[in-house]
Amino acid sequence: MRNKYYLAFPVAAAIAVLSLSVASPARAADCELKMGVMGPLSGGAAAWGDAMRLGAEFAAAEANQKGGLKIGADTCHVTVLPYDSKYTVEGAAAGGNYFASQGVNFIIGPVGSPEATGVKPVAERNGQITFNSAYAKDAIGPQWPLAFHQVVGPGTWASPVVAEAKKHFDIKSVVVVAPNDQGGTDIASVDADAYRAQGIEASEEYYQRGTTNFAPIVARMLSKNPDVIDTASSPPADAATMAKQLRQAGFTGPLARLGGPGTAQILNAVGGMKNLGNFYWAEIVPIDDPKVKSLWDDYKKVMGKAAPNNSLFATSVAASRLVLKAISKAGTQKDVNAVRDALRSLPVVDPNLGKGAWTGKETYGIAQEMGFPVGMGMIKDGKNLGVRAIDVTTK
Amino acid sequence: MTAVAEDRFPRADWELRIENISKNFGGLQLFRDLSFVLDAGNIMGVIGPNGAGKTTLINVICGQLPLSSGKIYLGKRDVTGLPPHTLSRLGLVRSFQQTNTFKLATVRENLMRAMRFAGSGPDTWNLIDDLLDAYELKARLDEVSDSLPYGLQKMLGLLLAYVTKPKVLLLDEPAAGLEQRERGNVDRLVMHAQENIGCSILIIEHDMELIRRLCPHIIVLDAGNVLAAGAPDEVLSTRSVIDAYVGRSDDDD
Amino acid sequence: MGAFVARIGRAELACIVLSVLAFSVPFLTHDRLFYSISNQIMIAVIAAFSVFIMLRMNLISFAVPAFMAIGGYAAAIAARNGLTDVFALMAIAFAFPALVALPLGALVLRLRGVYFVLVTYILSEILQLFLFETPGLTGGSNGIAGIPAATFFGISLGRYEYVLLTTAGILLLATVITAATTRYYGQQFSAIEENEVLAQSLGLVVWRYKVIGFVIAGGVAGLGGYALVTMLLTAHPSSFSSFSGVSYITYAIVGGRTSILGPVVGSTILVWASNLFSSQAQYSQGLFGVLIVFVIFAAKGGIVGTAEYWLKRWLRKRSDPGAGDDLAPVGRSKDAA
Amino acid sequence: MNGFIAAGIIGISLGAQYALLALGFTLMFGILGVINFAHGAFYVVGGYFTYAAVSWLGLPFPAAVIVAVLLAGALGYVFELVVLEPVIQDYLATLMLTLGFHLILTTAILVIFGPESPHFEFPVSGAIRGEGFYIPYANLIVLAISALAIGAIYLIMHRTDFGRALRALADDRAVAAAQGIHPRRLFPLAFAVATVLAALTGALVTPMLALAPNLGESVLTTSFMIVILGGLGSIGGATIAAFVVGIVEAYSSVYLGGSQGALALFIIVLVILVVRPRGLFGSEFVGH
Repeated sequence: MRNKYYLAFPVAAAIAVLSLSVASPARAADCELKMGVMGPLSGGAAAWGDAMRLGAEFAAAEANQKGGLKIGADTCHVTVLPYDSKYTVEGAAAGGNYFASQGVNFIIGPVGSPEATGVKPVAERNGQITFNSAYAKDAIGPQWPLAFHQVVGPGTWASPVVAEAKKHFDIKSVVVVAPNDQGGTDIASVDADAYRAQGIEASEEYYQRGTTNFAPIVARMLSKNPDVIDTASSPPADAATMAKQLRQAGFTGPLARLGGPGTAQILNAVGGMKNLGNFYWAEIVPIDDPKVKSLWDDYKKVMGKAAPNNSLFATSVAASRLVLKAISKAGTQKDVNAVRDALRSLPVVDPNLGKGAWTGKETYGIAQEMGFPVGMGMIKDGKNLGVRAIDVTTK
Repeated sequence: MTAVAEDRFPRADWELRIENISKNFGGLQLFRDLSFVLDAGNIMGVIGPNGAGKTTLINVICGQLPLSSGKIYLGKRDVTGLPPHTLSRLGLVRSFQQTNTFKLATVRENLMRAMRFAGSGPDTWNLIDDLLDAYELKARLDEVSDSLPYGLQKMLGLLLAYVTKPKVLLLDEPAAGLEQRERGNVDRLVMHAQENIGCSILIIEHDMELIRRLCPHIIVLDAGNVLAAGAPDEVLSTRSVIDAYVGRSDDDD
Repeated sequence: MGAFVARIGRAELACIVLSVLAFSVPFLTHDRLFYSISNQIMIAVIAAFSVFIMLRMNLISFAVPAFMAIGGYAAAIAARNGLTDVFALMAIAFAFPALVALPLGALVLRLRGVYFVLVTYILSEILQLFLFETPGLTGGSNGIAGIPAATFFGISLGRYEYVLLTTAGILLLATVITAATTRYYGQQFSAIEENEVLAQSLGLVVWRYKVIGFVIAGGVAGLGGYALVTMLLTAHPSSFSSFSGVSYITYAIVGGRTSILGPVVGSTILVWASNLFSSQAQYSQGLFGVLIVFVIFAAKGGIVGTAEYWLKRWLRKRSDPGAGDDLAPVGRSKDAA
Repeated sequence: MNGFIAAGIIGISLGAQYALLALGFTLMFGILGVINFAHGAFYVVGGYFTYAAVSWLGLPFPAAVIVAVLLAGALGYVFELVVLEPVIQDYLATLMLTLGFHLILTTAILVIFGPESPHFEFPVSGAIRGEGFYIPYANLIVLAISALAIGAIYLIMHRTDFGRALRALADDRAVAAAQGIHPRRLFPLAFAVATVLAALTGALVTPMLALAPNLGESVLTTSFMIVILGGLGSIGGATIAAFVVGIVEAYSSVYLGGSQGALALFIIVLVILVVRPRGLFGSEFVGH
């Protein structure tokens, strides 16, 4: 079906006449539930897209192991369709339409802020539920009733995490540094506000995306001699380089990372716990929790290969499970609004992530954020204190 | 504007005056304090061994390369440092040694472009009509110039410069790469130009015979200096000139 | 009729017909993917036209995304401030980048072609930084979202079908402008392309035509930017990344720089292909690279140039066998104008 | 004040890296007339080859660098000989081909090594510390190597027949060919030399900073700015321009911040270009 389709395009588009291939959009044969998953599957952020994809595929496999998903009268086989939205606005917008033409109404993802910006209006127009993990200030909102959020945004967790950090470290001033694009500013500014809310003097520093040598930025940050430097949502490689160059430049204060993963890389870069000294970071999920840990083992059992080393995988699984549950509850995969209502009414519980709630009313103006406890990791005086769970669902 | 009236008596501003010009490339000096005059309506030959800076001379006269110092006059007018297109519009036009046509265009398009860019009217077709015949280009007007034999491409290149109806025409080795039998075509064009628009002509050439035939007056360049000047026969027999040529390889500079 | 065709040019006429046919897309199908891909293709064609205009003078411009951004943002800001008439927005999207291109071209086009290439590459980088540094005007890194739909004599063009019609309209305009420019200045452009030095020494004021081309190319790119913004309902910096300029150049060159059909064919095939690769995940870029190398390596003059060449050979062969070998490998369609 | 000195030192060490990087790029343009869009990719390749040689073959770092750089050079040689040579005269074609090669190389690395940047350390750590400034030893090593490379290239170009032949080709290919110099034999070598320089930069710099498949583009942009500034094809120009860019980048990002700093740098380059269209040291001979 799809191939016939694509073969039609060069000719078709060239003449902009496609009378031959006015093939009606794909309809699921017998009972099949197609779930879409989109994210960057190529390029620098590919690791995230893959985590998102594998999460959805795992949830689908789970459902199929139980003989399929009950939807109304019949039991359906769940298949997952990936799409590479390339971390761009266009990519995600095109993805939304691609899924529409494949009859896919439920999309896990996209991953990043530009993608969310691109897909939201399109998905709304196509009547598709999306479940993005972007940290954008408008990742979801009342004007997009079909857009859900699978991670707790910094607007929700930053304050409690900073409050916790303040208990362990002496923080009077902080510099928050991130790249000069949406992925950077949306988190760094929120982090900075959270610090200020805790009575900490915070300044923001934005570097040119693609910078490889941070020595000048480091010099600039140190000239403000802050107690803490927070690399927020800088890409892991950048954060690692900065950490290395900061320590090299003789900065001994705590490093922070509220908004992105990459602890392992930072440890490697600076050369182990000793040199890192003091460090605290936010995790999408409390990865040291045994229940959460077991998810990675379950994946290996079901899929027969190791799960991706990226905690977005966990939320992707949870989100996919919720969506499947909602479809089953609504008893239809055609009526998207019914599924949305079912989703809203479902309790936010997950065998691995535990109990949560629908959050986001305060931050985004709509309670469609899948609010599970987040994790906060800490390294103090060269000793790893592990990742503790921080409950954010009270908000 | 160069659509010059067909009067047989060249005006004063058809004279090219070079006043002690110098040209350096980085450290290397190609010529120093070079001066000469091409009288209105005359033909002058410039010869010299390779590396003597002959082509560079044309390049600076036509504004393709900046001068290091010195002045260039077209008649009374100081044209030093003007861009090539302005000089061309003033009537100072050159031909090129190689790749001297618009390769993908037909012969007709080539000539039409030259007339159009120079602003010489469509009546120019009549001017070159007999030349087109002589060169057997008439039949090939709609062939892509790149597909012409080298000899004809070369002549087309000369024609392009000619149809701009220049006051001063500079020919950069017009005979280079031509068979002996083809070289008469160059003579024909030069004569034609003399008779029909009476422009002044400067010829750079290695072919001494051709120089002898066409040029009543020549100058010899060596290492950027005028080695000798005068009528071809006496100049070419002077010792220094002969020395200058001994043991020099003979290809373009 | 024949004279009429010759006057406009076969390829040019074909392009205009194609962009008129583009209006039919929404009436042929309701398939979203087809909508989305034809929409992308139309935008790509416009952008590739902008590249093509400069290519006609042997200049490669990486600044296309920059001018697209200027046009797109200008239209978006105007729309946000209540100006929604589609024709007014098109005018703005064309005029603003053209105005920016004028002084810029006068400066940059004094330089040799290669410098022009590198400078235009840097221009698009500068624009990205400029967008980031002016959040008040351009929304900074978040861009401008929630742009009101344009209106056509008061009718809102919000529905996807109408968006496609709008894009088709923009495409038609861009095609006519490009065709007119490259035809009207055809002899000058070709002269510059084939032998700039000769053209200049014959009296052609080369830089003037380069600037004219650059200004119009800027305007055309601006139209493309507006089409892109219309499709996405958002003006976002990442839509105008400097590397996207590379794709547009690829479309134009792979399609073939010797005819205005080149950008059309190149954009169509490559945009379609990259959509195909998108579900092939992370190999997409690499396959793209292979495609570029192959076409440039195996088919000089791009797809159209090569097709034209073989067609001509074949016709020659038929008219009189034995002839047809003396054709230049890159044949340009030669209509007696 | 200390900040001022520190910034200066940072600028110089940036300059050293940029000089090494831009040298190959400017050579390639000066001699072959090729704008090499794959230059950044070769930088990345140099880094990954070295990484592989260290962590897979267990070679000591210096040996790994040599192996990696030679491999990259061979890759460049073959690429020029097989793909570029046939169309070497057409700068648009070569531009597109190198661009395509950039995409291919980048993807190949992504597929082979994955998107995550691997753990890759420069063997020498530590730094000289002074009153308000510090110089990592690694930077000094790069500075030294870059100085050596520049000197070596200069000698090759001016003291050896190979170099003279290359310069002849750069000045006028037709004349050089007429004098019995064979581009077909020399160009692949020249290309290889240029890729070796790019790969060497990558091999030395990525372990000091970070190694990732997508570094190529920003590296490319930097090279562009430097050669524009220095004048295409001019070795001395590129060297000086590299230090100018490094120092300007350092001061502008220290005093204006990363984003505005970059903007300032770009604009300075543009202004200089408008004032001196051929760049600071562009010669009239080189370039096509």
